[in-house]
Amino acid sequence: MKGNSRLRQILAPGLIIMFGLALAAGAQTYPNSTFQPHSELGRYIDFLWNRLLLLGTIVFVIVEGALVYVIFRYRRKGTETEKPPQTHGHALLEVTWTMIPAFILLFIAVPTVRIIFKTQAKVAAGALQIEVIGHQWWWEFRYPEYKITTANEIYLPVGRTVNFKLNSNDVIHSFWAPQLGGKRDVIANRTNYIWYTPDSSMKSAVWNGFCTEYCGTSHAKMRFRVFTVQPAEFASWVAGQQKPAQYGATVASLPGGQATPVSGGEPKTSGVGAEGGNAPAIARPNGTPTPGSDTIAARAPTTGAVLASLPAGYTFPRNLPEFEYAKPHTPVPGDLHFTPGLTGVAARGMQVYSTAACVGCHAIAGNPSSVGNIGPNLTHIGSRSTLGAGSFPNTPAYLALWIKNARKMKPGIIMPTLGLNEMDPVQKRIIDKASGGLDDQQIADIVAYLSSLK
Amino acid sequence: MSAPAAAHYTSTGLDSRKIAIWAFIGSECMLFVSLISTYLIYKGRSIVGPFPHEAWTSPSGQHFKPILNIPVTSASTFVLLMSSLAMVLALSAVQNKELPKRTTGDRILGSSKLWLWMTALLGTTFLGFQAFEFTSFVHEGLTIRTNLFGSSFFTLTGFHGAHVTAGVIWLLTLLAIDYRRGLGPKDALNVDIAALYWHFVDVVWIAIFTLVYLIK
Amino acid sequence: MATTALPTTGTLTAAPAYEGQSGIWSWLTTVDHKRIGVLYLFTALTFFLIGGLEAEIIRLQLQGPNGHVVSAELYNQLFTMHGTTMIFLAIMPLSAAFFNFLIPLQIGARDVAFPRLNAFSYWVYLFGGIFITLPILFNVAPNGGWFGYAPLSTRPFAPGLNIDFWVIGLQILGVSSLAAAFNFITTIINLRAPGMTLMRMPMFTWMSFVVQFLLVLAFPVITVALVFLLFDRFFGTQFYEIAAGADPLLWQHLFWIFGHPEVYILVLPAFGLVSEVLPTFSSKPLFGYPVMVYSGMLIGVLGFGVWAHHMFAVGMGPIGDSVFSLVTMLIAIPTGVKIFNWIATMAQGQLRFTTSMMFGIGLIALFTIGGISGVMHSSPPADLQQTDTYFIVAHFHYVLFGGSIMGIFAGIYLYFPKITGRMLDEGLGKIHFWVNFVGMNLTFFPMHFSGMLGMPRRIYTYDSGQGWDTFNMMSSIGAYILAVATMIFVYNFLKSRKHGAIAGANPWGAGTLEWTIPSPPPEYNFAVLPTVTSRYPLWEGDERDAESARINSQEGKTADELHIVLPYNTIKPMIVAGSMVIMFCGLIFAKPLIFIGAASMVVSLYSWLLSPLEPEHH
Amino acid sequence: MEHDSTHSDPVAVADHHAHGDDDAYHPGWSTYWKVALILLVITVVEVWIYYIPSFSASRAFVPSLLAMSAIKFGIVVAFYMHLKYDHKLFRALFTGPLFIAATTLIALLFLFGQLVARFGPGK
Ligand code: HEA
Ligand code: HEA
Ligand code: HEC
Ligand code: CUA
Ligand SMILES: [Cu+2]
Repeated sequence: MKGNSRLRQILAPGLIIMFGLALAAGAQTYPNSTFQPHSELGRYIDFLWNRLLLLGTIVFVIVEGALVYVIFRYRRKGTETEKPPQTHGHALLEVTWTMIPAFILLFIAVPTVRIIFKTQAKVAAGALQIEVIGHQWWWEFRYPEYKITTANEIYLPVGRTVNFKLNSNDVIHSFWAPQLGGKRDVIANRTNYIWYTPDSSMKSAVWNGFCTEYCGTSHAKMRFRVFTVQPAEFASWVAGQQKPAQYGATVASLPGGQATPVSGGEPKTSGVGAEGGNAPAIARPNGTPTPGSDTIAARAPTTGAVLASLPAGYTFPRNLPEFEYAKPHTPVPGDLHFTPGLTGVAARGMQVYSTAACVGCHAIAGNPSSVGNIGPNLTHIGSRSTLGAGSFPNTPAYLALWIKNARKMKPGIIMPTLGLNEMDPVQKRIIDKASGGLDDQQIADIVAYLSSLK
Repeated sequence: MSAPAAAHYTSTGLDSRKIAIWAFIGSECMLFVSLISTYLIYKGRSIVGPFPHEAWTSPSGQHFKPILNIPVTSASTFVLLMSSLAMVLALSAVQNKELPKRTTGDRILGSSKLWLWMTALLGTTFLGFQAFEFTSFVHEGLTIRTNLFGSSFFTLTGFHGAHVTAGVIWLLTLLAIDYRRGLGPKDALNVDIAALYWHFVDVVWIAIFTLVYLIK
Repeated sequence: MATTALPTTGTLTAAPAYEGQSGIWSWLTTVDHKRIGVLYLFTALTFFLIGGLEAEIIRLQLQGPNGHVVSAELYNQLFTMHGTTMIFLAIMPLSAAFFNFLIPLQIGARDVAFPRLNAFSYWVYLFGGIFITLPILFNVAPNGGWFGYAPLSTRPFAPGLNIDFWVIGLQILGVSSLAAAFNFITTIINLRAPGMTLMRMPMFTWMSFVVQFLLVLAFPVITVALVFLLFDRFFGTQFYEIAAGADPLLWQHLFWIFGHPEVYILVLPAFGLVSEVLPTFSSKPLFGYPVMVYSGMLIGVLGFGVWAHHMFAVGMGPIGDSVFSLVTMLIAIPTGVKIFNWIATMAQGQLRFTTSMMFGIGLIALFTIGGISGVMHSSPPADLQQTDTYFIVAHFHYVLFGGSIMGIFAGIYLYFPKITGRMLDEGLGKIHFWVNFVGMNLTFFPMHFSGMLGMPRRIYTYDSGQGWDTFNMMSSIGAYILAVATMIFVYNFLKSRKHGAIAGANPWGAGTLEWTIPSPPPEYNFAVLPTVTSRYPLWEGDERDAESARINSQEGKTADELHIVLPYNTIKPMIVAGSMVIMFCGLIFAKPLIFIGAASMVVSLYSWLLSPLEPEHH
Repeated sequence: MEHDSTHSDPVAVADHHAHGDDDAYHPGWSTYWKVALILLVITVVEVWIYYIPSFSASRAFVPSLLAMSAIKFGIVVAFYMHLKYDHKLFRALFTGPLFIAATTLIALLFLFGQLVARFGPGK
């Protein structure tokens, strides 16, 4: 029959294309896949998912199978002489196909309810408490136990249950690190919790996190990173974070070459004082844990950490190839440039920073003039791997551009455009000296200062 | 038994308008339930006073009484309930317009104009009470912007008041027709529909009076 | 091609469309349910194209990582308007087009119960639709997502005009839907022809009936939620003001109490249409009619008890989560019954694969996929990984596109001949179906993967290396294919309207009442009110059915000749609608407009209500 | 199977009883004033118990208020809106939505913790 051959003609290539594309997709890795749980919550969900998928597939096969069978079996041949049987219904059949789905649903409903109660039970004592505060469009993380405030990056010791206490100061956000567990909304005037335990068998790793409730212009760029590390590493990190900001007599050089990562391309960092490249004066964790030039011994956290081997100030190594996915690749607008060849001096940068608008919004423990609480805490900004809530790598090149014109790099944010003669895309005006515009040299100094805050 | 071409056949023998008004009333149930739910949900959640049933002293030392005035509202509730009585009498007067009126009582009970006026007047009195209530609340420091209680209270009772206002206008329209050409049994359905609406607004008030005013 | 092979009954002359009823003025003043239905159809299809265009730009932006076709601000307006347009301006009114055109024909009535109110509904819809759509040309379109969560939609977080347009626009559209719903409830209860008992009503009318109740009960709730938002934004109330201690979940609950019934409002008319299509092209009555009726009602009632399944991540607590989860799962049962009964309707039949039938079968095949993913969301712990990802986007496009749109296309192909008197081109129709079918699956199936692989929804950009690139590319290619499919349809539609083959009264050999009258039907629909003795008067009826069918399929006589009283045409409903929209515009543009609009509305409303509907009966 | 009128059709069956709406039975003055009196009395009782401190603080206060207002609600609907005498269709049109509305109200109060203490996950 005509319709039939056309069906094959069109369906077959379609299927082949789909299959081919699916294969092509298989070549990639899936760093945010929900199918590889790394916590007990994740595994509960995975268990439910597997069951849902199995039962769903069975229903799918039955329904579509029956449909296809009927389509082919009862096509009109054109030779029929009389009307088909005018059946109006069949009580038994109808009861059957009411009961079977009900029965199937039972197999979903029962574990569902059990897991709901299990995963929403009171969290076990001794869990690591982390307060998550959502802001448009970045994350504030506090460890009340250790009196640490940080932003956009969380360190978790593997094997220890973590209980996130979620709150928002503005609109609704949602907290989600797909490989670790489900999401939970972050709502003003309402405290939510979600807890899970990163598998203790895991080696240290980094996971992407996302804001999954639409929260305005830069919702897409409200990301975060979770570092699940060994307890000793965690303890070291905590010790480092607990210290007030320290900057030595460091100098950041932003030498020649085009400092601007151009639009559409990978950032051209060659020649820029980036990624520890040729900015030796800024001690950067160059792929390995950096012991840091610390003089003050931090008090170590107590929870079973083996501190002996690690000095304070551990940060997760950057640039490990297997964690490429955690490194942002967002291009910067092509019309944002930075004067090449500048060298920043941290001490000078501290001065500039402390008299510029920055201090109204940002806090740096150890810098008495910097106590703002509108933007992320910058006390240890140098130890973070990203900028702008996971939007850009935290390298001097990006940091300089960020300070110069953050609003161009991340639409709609509160942090104003600060570069002299830059166009503020929100206020739609050019920033001049009078409104606090910073020239590139000043910015380079600030970059040196901030980068040194490990 | 096919119906004649011109007649307006209906399947139930009922008037379409009456079906529509009942569907409308069903819909209004959801409207008012949403408003009432909001009021109840926000009960006790305002950060600053004044509050409905509790006194409150502001951080600056100003003192606020519990704001709801039960005696006044009881009076206005009474007025609204009586307006419903007037309304049924108005309807029955219209329905029985053609019946002979022998006694003064019959004539009074049979006067649609009287009862329509009475209903509209009682409705207006209710609105007057509400206006009084609103203004005195504002004087005592509670506006629609003050707190969650103010927002949900004024919106809920304001919506109800708007319904009463619409009802009064409707009644006045009926009265105008009554004066122009007299309302008779032919018009009973029109009056009936207005009456259903009016009583519904009344029952909503019964719920509001208990849920908002009396329960603490 | 295939058309010629179809059995046709009735005379093969095209009845002149609406004699003496041409010209713009006649369209502005019409109160004829059929013409209003046609207005709805054209307007809603236009909005469908606009919503589709917005989707195409979305897909262009997401085609690869770090796309920069549009800015973040514009992207957010695009997906908000895409969702809002598709739901409120395309699918609901497309359903309304069928309510208008079909319900009176299916129950054997001359018009709806309140013809002028019906015109009013349409004009409010048109003006409201324009009101909410135009701002995107000025980059001030609503940008809060189609469910406009507070507090993001409140003044402190959305200071611009964007959300003002949304709040007011939806408020206006709500008036239209409510007015129409009262009208159709009354029509279906009260204007059924003699013998057209409830249990003989065609399934489309039945499902529409259920939908009208959903509308009547769901819209007041969103009205209230929107009033709060409106008051917050304009008059300083604090319903969603977090600084005043407001609970952001209030909006969510109110919205979804409306929002979930709304999704059944979107799909049940399509279910109804398919329930007309399948019997017609299987030459068999609908299988299990009573169960189909009850399951429709059950879906409607249960639909009011599941709203919080959109809120499994908000921290409702285990009891709330469990209850809403279980009720949600229950809905799968009556829906499954429908699916199985449709398949059983086809079984043992003589299936004719017309375009309409293909879309109908497409609905069964695709909606099932969406339904199954729906059940996957209904398990709250599992949903914690799914919610607000592209997995959800996949679900709702399978139910909305695979359900509502497929059903509506099935309906358009089935009823186009009745509406216009001419056939759509079946050849083009089948191409449309297949391109559509392939495009649809290529667009939305990969979204299951991108979602479960961690891609959040409503993001205007994403980074490379996240494992989403390929799936997004597939989706975008699929979307372009869909655009091609849609253009084929538009071409077919416009061409066939003037040049299609003449249809005749019953080109498909269908069994219900609307096929007993000429195509397009005369103004008065039925020369004599039919007497109905069965569910399929043309298939199963006795001589009484046959007799009224015989009389009604005659044509040529005017209403006057038949002494049928028809309502006067009137411009007043349109003026009332226009005044109302002007009144609302006043809130945004200039306060005096509020009073001008209100005054004009009251005056025109009185003038409408006090003028007679139709000539006195003789 | 179910081809003819053996199938119950509440609306159509009722055709035989109702002869147009104007004839629907309406109670008269004697009922009306009694209803008004009851309404009045209940309202007085409601306000009265509000002012008895011991009662208004007791557990019985809220339920009794709810019961009384439900009675008032019911009799206005039954008598003044003559739902008691009217076509059962109207009863369905009213009670159906009322049921959904009431359920929604209760569910919402429950969800917002206004009826029972909320169970929260975590701490
Ligand atoms: C036409 C519209 C439509 C329809 C019909 C449905 C139908 C269903 N929906 Fe869907 N839904 C939407 C439109 C629709 N939905 C939209 C638009 C959203 C997103 C809103 C937004 O966030 O923007 C959404 C979101 C949504 C969510 C929230 C997800 C989230 O945001 O986290 C949930 C959760 O439970 C859900 C569930 C269901 C279920 C269980 C059904 C059921 O009714 C499906 C029942 C059908 C079947 C199951 C298939 C047939 C049955 C059988 C063959 C029987 C045997 C089957 C089994 C035993 C499984 N839907
Ligand atoms: C019935 C409803 C419906 C329909 C039919 C569609 C149809 C489509 N939808 Fe969408 N969609 C929604 C309802 C619907 N959608 C909703 C409710 C949302 C949620 C919004 C929110 O989050 O708030 C959503 C969100 C949504 C997203 C997620 C956006 C995000 O989260 O960031 C995407 C992404 O791909 C998408 C894509 C598409 C595509 C490609 C189509 C295609 O089917 C479209 C096919 C194209 C056409 C039909 C038209 C083509 C026409 C032309 C090219 C010619 C134009 C010419 C003229 C105008 C003259 N939709
Ligand atoms: C008006 C407030 C404001 C001012 C002034 C301001 N910032 Fe910010 N800053 C913010 C906000 C808000 C963010 C978070 C933006 C985002 O990611 O969405 C931010 C982010 C940052 C970040 C990235 C932090 C991270 O972890 O991602 C750095 C670095 C930064 N600001 C440095 C500065 C410097 C240096 C100055 C002054 C020269 C400054 N800011 C001035 C508000 C401000
Ligand atoms: Cu925060 Cu999205
Ligand atoms: Cu839903």
